[in-house]
Amino acid sequence: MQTWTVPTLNKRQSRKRYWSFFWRSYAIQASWNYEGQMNLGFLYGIAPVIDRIYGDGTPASLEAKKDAYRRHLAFYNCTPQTSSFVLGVASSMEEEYARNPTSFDPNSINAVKSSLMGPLSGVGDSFFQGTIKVLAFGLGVNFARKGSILGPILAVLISFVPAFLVTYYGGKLGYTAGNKFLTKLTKAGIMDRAMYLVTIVGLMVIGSMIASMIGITTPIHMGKAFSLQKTLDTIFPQMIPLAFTFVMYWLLQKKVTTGWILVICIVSGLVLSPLGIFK
Amino acid sequence: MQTWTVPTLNKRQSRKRYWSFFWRSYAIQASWNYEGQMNLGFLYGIAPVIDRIYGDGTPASLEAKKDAYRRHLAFYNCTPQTSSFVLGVASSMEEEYARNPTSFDPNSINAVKSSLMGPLSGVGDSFFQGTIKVLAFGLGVNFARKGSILGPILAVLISFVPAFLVTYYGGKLGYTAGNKFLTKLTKAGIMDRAMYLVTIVGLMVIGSMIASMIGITTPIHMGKAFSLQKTLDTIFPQMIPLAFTFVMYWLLQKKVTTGWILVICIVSGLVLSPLGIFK
Amino acid sequence: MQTWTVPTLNKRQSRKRYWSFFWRSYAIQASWNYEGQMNLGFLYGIAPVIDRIYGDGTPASLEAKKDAYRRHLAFYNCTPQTSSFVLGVASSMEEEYARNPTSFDPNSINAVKSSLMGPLSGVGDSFFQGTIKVLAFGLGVNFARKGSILGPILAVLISFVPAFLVTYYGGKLGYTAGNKFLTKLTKAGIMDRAMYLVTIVGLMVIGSMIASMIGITTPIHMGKAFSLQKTLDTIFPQMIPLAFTFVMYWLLQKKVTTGWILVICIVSGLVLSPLGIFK
Amino acid sequence: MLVKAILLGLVGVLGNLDSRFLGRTNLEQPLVMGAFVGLVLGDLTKGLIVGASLELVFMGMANIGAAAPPDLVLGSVIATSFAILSHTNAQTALTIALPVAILGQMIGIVLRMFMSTFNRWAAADIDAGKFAKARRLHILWGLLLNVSMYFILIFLSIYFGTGVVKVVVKAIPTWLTNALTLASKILPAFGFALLMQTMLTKKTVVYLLIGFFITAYGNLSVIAVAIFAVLLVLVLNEILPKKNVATTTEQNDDDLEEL
Amino acid sequence: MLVKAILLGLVGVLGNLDSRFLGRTNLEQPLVMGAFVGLVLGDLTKGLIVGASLELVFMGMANIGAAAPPDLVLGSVIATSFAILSHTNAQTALTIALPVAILGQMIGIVLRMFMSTFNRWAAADIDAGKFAKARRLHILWGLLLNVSMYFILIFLSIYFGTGVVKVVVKAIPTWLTNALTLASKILPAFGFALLMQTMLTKKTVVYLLIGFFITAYGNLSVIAVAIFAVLLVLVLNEILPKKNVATTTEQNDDDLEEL
Amino acid sequence: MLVKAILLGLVGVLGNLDSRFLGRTNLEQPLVMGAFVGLVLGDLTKGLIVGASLELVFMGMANIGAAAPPDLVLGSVIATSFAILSHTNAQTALTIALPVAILGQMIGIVLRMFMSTFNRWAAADIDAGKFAKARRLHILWGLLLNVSMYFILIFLSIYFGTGVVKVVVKAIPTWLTNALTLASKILPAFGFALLMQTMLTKKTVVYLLIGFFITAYGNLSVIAVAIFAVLLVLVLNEILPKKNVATTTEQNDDDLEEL
Ligand SMILES: OC[C@H]1O[C@H](O)[C@@H](O)[C@@H](O)[C@@H]1O
Ligand SMILES: OC[C@H]1O[C@H](O)[C@@H](O)[C@@H](O)[C@@H]1O
Ligand SMILES: OC[C@H]1O[C@H](O)[C@@H](O)[C@@H](O)[C@@H]1O
Repeated sequence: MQTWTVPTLNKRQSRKRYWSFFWRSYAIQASWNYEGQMNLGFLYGIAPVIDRIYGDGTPASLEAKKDAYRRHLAFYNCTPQTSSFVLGVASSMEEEYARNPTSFDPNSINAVKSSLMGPLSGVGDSFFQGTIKVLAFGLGVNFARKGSILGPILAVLISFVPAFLVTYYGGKLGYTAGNKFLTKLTKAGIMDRAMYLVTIVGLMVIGSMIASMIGITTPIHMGKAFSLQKTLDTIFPQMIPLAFTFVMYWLLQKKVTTGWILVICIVSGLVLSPLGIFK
Repeated sequence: MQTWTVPTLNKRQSRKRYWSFFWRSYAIQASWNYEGQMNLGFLYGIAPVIDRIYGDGTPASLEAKKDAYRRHLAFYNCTPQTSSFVLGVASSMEEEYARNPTSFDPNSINAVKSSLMGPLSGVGDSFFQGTIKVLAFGLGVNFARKGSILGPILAVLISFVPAFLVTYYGGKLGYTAGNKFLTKLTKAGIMDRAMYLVTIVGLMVIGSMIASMIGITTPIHMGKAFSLQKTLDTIFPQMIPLAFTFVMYWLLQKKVTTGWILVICIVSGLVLSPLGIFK
Repeated sequence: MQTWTVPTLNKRQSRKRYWSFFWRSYAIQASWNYEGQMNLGFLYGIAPVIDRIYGDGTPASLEAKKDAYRRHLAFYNCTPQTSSFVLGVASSMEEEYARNPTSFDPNSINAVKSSLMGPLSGVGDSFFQGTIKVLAFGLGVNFARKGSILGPILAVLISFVPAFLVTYYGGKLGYTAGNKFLTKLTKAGIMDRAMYLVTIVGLMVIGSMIASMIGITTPIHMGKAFSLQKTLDTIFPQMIPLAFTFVMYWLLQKKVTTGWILVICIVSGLVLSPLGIFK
Repeated sequence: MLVKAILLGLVGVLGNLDSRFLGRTNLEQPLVMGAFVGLVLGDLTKGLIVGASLELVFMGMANIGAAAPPDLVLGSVIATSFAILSHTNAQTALTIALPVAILGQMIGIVLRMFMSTFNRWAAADIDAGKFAKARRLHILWGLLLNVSMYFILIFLSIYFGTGVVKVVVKAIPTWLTNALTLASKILPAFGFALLMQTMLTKKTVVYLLIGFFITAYGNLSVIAVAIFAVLLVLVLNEILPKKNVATTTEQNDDDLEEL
Repeated sequence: MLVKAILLGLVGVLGNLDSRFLGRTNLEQPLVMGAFVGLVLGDLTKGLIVGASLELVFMGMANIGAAAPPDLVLGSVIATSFAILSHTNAQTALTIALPVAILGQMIGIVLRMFMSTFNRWAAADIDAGKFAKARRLHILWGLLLNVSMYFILIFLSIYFGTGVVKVVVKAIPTWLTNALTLASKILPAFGFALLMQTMLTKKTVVYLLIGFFITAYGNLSVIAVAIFAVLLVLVLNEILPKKNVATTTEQNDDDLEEL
Repeated sequence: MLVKAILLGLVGVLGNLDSRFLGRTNLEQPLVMGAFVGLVLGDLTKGLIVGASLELVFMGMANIGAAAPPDLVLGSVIATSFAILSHTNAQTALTIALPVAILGQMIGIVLRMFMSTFNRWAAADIDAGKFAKARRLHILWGLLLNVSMYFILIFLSIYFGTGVVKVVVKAIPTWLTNALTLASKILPAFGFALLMQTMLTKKTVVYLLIGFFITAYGNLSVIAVAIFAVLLVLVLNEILPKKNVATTTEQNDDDLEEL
C-alpha cells in the first residue's frame, strides 16, 4: 500500500488550522439531519486536512481521498463547542493513517469519534447550556428588566468567552495531543492493540447511546391489565430501539442502498405510528 | 471409557422425537414438587432419548443409563411451553456425551439447563401468561358476557396456537441447533473450553435465582428501633437465602442422605416459623 | 537486603500478644484525629510486634523499625472491636516481611488494612451499635424505668460479652490465620501475585470510601434554575471529593510536607466555606 | 346431587390437568371452568357470565416460580356452582368459595412438599435399574395425586356444602400455615444446592457469587444476569489462557469441601 | 409592514444562524431576540422587558441530542413583535406566538428529515470526485434551507398575521405530527447502524451489547458508560494476550452477517 | 457544689473513656451515665429514670465514620444533673443541656482537628528514633486532651450554671461552625491521599477509579465494593498472565506523577 508524507505544519499553518477547526465547529450544525446528525458538518470540518494530505492529484491519492471523505459521512453528534477537539484528534489520526496505511486501521478513527462524542456532549451540554447560559442570562435578565441594553450584551459576552476558549484551544489540544499520543503508540509498536481497545470503548458508548437516545416505545395495551411495553421491559428495557438498530444494520449488511433505507425509515414512521404500533 | 454410537434419526424418527418433546413438555408439571420442582418431569421428558442411547442392555450401558437418569433428577423449573427447547438442547448434549464420554463433561448438561431455565421462564411466563393469556381472555370475556359460548372457545384457541408453535418448534430447534453447535465445537476442539464457559453462565444464573427466588427473611425485631432484617440488609441483601443454600450444600458435601435433608427442610420450617426466627 | 529471624511465640507469649491486641484495640480511639483517624491507635497497637522484630539494636534494625513505624501512620479507621483482627493480620504480615524483605512488598500491608477496614466497619458498626446496643439497652431501659439498678448493669454486661469475644478471638484469629495463609502463599511462590491482587482490593475499597465518606458538596446555585452540584452530578456524582483527594495526592507527589498540607486543609475549610464555594 | 358433585369434580380435574398434563392451554381459567360448570348444571349462560366476571378479576394473575396463591381452579368451579345453584352473583359466590380455595392452597402446599419424597424413590428406583418405575412416579402417581385432591375437594364441598369446608379451614391454625409456607421456601434452597453440587468447584464458586451479588445488590432480574453472564463469558473466552481450562473437567471433584 | 416583516425575518435568521453558523453564542435566546425586535420596532425597552420575561421561562431549557421542542427563536421573535405591536404583555403574546413555534417545530422536523437525503447526494458527489460540491451541501444548501425556513415563517406571520398560521396548524392532523416524530426517532437508529458498520465484528459485538445493557438495565448515562469503558479497556490492556489482537484489523470484514 | 461538680466531671470522664480507652462497652450511653449521675447526686432512682428516657431517644443513633453529632455524653450527664438538681423531667432538662452538647461537638471538632498535628510530631519522633515518645502521643496525650475537655466542660457548666455556656454558644458564629465542618471533611481526603500514596501506580490507579465509580454511580456501599473487589480479583487471578505481575513490586515508584 502506498504511504503519504504529511509535512508537519509550521507555526503560521498551525494557527490557520486551529482557526479552521474553530470556525468549522461553529458551523457544524448547518446541515443537521436526523440520519447522520452533524456528520456533514464534521466532514466539512475535517475536509481541509484531508485535502492537504491527498492533494497531489495522483489516482492513488484520489481514491484515498474519496475513502477519507466517505469515512466521515458516519453518524456524528456532539456539542458544537467541544467538536473542535474531536476534529483535532481525528485530524491527527487521519495524518497518522496516511503515513502508515498498513498498520493503522482507519475504522478506529470513527471509533474514537464515537467514544468522544457521547461524553463530550454530556459534559459540553451541561457546561454551556446548563451552567454558562444560565449564569449569563440570569445576570442579563436582571439588567434587561430595568430596561438596560447591557443585559443582552453582557449575556452574549459571558456566553462567548468560555465558548471561544474551549473551541479554539480544544481544537489545538486535540490535534497536538493526538499527534503526540499516536507517535508514542507507533514507537511502542502497540498501535494495533490501541486501536482494538479504542474500538471497544467506541462500541460501548454507541451501545449506551442506542439505549438512551432513541426512545421508541410501543403503545400497544389492553385495558389496564396489559401493556406490551411493560411486558417487554420485564425482559429488557429499550428492546425496541435495539431491534430497530439491528434491523437497520441487517439491511446495510444485505447491501440495501442507504437511500432505500432512508425511505424505509420515514415510511415506517408514517405507517407504524398511525397503526398504533410504535410511538 | 466406552463410547456409544448414536445412529442419527431418520425423518420419521425425528418427527416422533419432536412430538415426544412436545407432549412431555405439556405434562412436565405432573409431579411438581418443592425440592426439584419440575425435575421428574424433565427426566420423564428426556427418558426416551436416554433409553435409545443406552438401550443395548450391556452392563456398561446400564451403568451409563443410570448415571444419565440420575443426572436429570437435578432441580429444574421453567415455563412448560419453553421447556421443550431445553429438552431438545439437553438431548443433543446427551447424545454428544455418549459419543465422546472422555472429552465431554456431563455436568455441563445441567449447567446448560440452568442457564436456560431462568431466562426462558422470564420470557416464557411474560409471553404466555402476561401477553397471550390476557389478550385471549380479554377477547373471550367480551363474548362470554353476552352469553356466547364463543368466548371460552376463542380464548382457548388463541391460547393454544402460539403455545403449540413454540412448544413443538422449540423442541425441534433446540435439538437441531444443539447438534449443529456441538459438532462445530467438537471439530474446533474447544469443547472443554465451551463447557467451562457454559458452567460459568449456569452458576451465575443459579446465583441470581438464589437471590431472587427463595425470599426467606427474619421477622426478629425490637420495637421500631431495631429490625434484624434491615441490619442484615445493610451488610448484604438476601443473606438468609444464601446461607440456607450453603447449609444445604454443606449437608450434601457431608454425605447426609437427601432423604434426611428433606426431613430437615420440612422440620426446620415447622420449627423456625413458630419460633419467629424466619418467615 | 538483610533478613530477620522472627522466633515463633510460645504459648504464654502468644496469650500475652492476644491480650495486647485486645487492650490496644480497646484504646484505639484515644487520639482519633481527622487526618489519620485511628492511625496512631493502630501504630500503638502494632508497636509491640514491631519492637520485638527489630529489637536487636543494630543500625539496620533501627532503620527497618523506623520504616515499620512510619508505615502504620497511614490512614486507618475501623470499628474498635473488629480492629484487633486487623492488628492480628497486619502483625503476621509484618513478621513475614521481616523474614523475606526482598520478595514481600510492605505496601501490601496497608493494602490489606484498607481492604479490611471498610467492610469490617460496616459489619462491626451494624453489629455492635445497630444490633447489640439496641438489644442490650432496650432490655436495660425496661428495668431502669422501674428504678432497678439492674438496668444499666445488664445493659453493660450484654454489651460487653460479645465485644469481648469478638475482640479477643478476632485478634487471635487474624494473627494465626494470617500466618498460615502467608506461609501457604510463600510455599506456593505466588506471594507477588497475591500482593498485587490484595492491592487491587485495597484500592477499590479506598475508591469506594472516597465516594461515600467525604461528602463535600458545593452550594453554588442561581435561583431555582441552576444548581452547580446538580450539574456536576450529571457528569459524575462525588466529583468534588475525588478532586480534593487527587489535589492532596498531587501535593504529596510534589513533596509538599504533610504539615503544610494539613495547614492547607484547615485553611481551605475556613476560607472556602464562608465564600460559599463548598460545604 | 351425587351426580352433579361427581361431574363438577371431573370439571375440576380437567382444570387441574390443564397445567399438569395439557401444557397450560388455559382450560383452567375461570372463563372456561365457568362454561363447563354451566354446561354440567344446565345453565350455560349463567356459567359464562359468572366465569367472565371471575376472569376479569383474575386475568392479571400469573403463576411464576414456586409461589402458591389461593387456588383458582377450585375457587372458580365452586363459585360458579354456587352462583348457579343458589342464584347469587359472581362476587358473593366467590366469597363463599374462598374457604375452598384457601384449603386447596394449603393442601396443595402439603402435596407438593410430600411429592418431594418422589425424588428419593426415583433415585432408589434408578439405582435398582427400575427405570419405568421411576418414570411412573411422575406420569402416573404425580398426576393421580394432583387429580384426586381436586376431585375429592370439589366433590365434598358440593356434596356436603361449603359449611364443612369452612369449619375445617377455621381449624387450621395460622402458625401452621406460616410454617408450611416457610418450609416451602426452604425446599427450593435444597433444590439449588443439589443443582450446584454438579457444577461447583473451588474455582467456579466465584461466578455463583457474582450472579448472586448482582441480583442481591443491584436488583437485576435473572434474565439480566443471564444476559450479562453470556456477555462476560464471551469476553472471558477471548481472554482466558488456553491451557488453563483443559484441566477443569478433572478438577471437578476438588469441590468446596476442602475450603 | 412589509419592511418590518422583512427586518423581523432577518432577526429570526440571525437567531437561527446562531446555532447553525455561529457556534451557539446564545444570540438565539429570547433576551437577545427580544432586544433586536425592540430595536427594529423602535421600542427597545419593551423588547428587553418582554425578552427578559420569556428568558426566565425558557432559560432552563436545553437542546440535547435529537429532541425537537417547540421552536424558541420563532416563538420569541413573534411573541415580542406582537407584544410591542398590539401592546400586550409577554405571556399573552407567547400564547399567540405558540402556533408559529409549533408550526416551526413541525417544519423543522420535516426539514431535518429531508436533509438526511444530503447524505446520499454527498456520497454520490464523493464517488464522482466532486468534493467541493459535497462540502457545499453542508455549508451552502444546509444553511440556506434553515435560514429560508425561518425567514419565510416569520415574514408570513407578521405580514399576514398569526391568524393564518393558526389555521394551518389546526389543519395538521395529530397523527401526522406523531408519525413525523416516530420517523425522526427511527432515523438515528439508522445513523447508529451506519456507524456500527465500520466497527462491528463477530468479536466486538459483545462490547456494543455490554454498553447497551449497562444503560438499559442500570440507567447509567452515556458519560458513565464511557468512563467504565475506559476503565474496562485499561484492565483488558493488562490482561489481553498479546498475540490475540494483531489479527483484528484483517478480520474486520468477517462481520456479523455470518452469524 | 464544688465537690459535686468535680464528681460529675469524673462521671463525664468515664463516659468519654468508654470510647477512647474501654473499647466502647457502652458506658457512655445515657442510661449508664444517668445511673452514675444519680449515684453522685444521691438520687439513683431519678437518675435511672431520666437516663432511661434519654436512652430511648438516642438508642438508635450510631457513631459511624467521621461524622460529629451533638455530644451525647455531655448531653446526658448535664441533662440528668439538672433534672435532679432542679426537679424537672428528662425532656426539659435535655433542652437545657443542649447548648453544652453543641459546644462539646464544636470543641470536639477543633480538638480532633488539632490532634491531626500529632501525625507530624509522631513522624518527627520516629525519624529521631524516639519510638516511645511517638507512642505516648497516642496513649498519653491523646487521652489527656480528650479527658480534660470533658472534665472542664462539665465542671464549668455545673459550677457556673449552663447560662454561661449558652452565652458562649451564642457567640460562636454560624459561618465558623460551617467552616470547621468543611475543614473536618477535607482532612479525610488528605488521609486517603496519604494512604493511596503507598499503593498507587500508573497501573493500579484504574482499580481505585473502578471502586470510586461503582459507589459514585451505583450507590453501592463500601461492603458491596469490597465483596465485588474480592470476586473480581479471584477472576483476575485466573486470567492474569503469570509473568505480568512479577515486576510490580519494583515498579511501585513509577507512580502517577509521570502522567
Ligand atoms: O416460572 C416458571 C414456572 O414456574 C413454575 O413451574 C410454575 O409456576 C409455572 O407456571 C411457571 O411457568
Ligand atoms: O447533545 C449534543 C448536541 O446534540 C444536538 O446536536 C443538538 O441538540 C446540540 O444542541 C447538542 O449540543
Ligand atoms: O465506622 C467505623 C468507626 O468510625 C469512627 O472511628 C467512629 O465513628 C467509630 O465509632 C466507628 O466504629
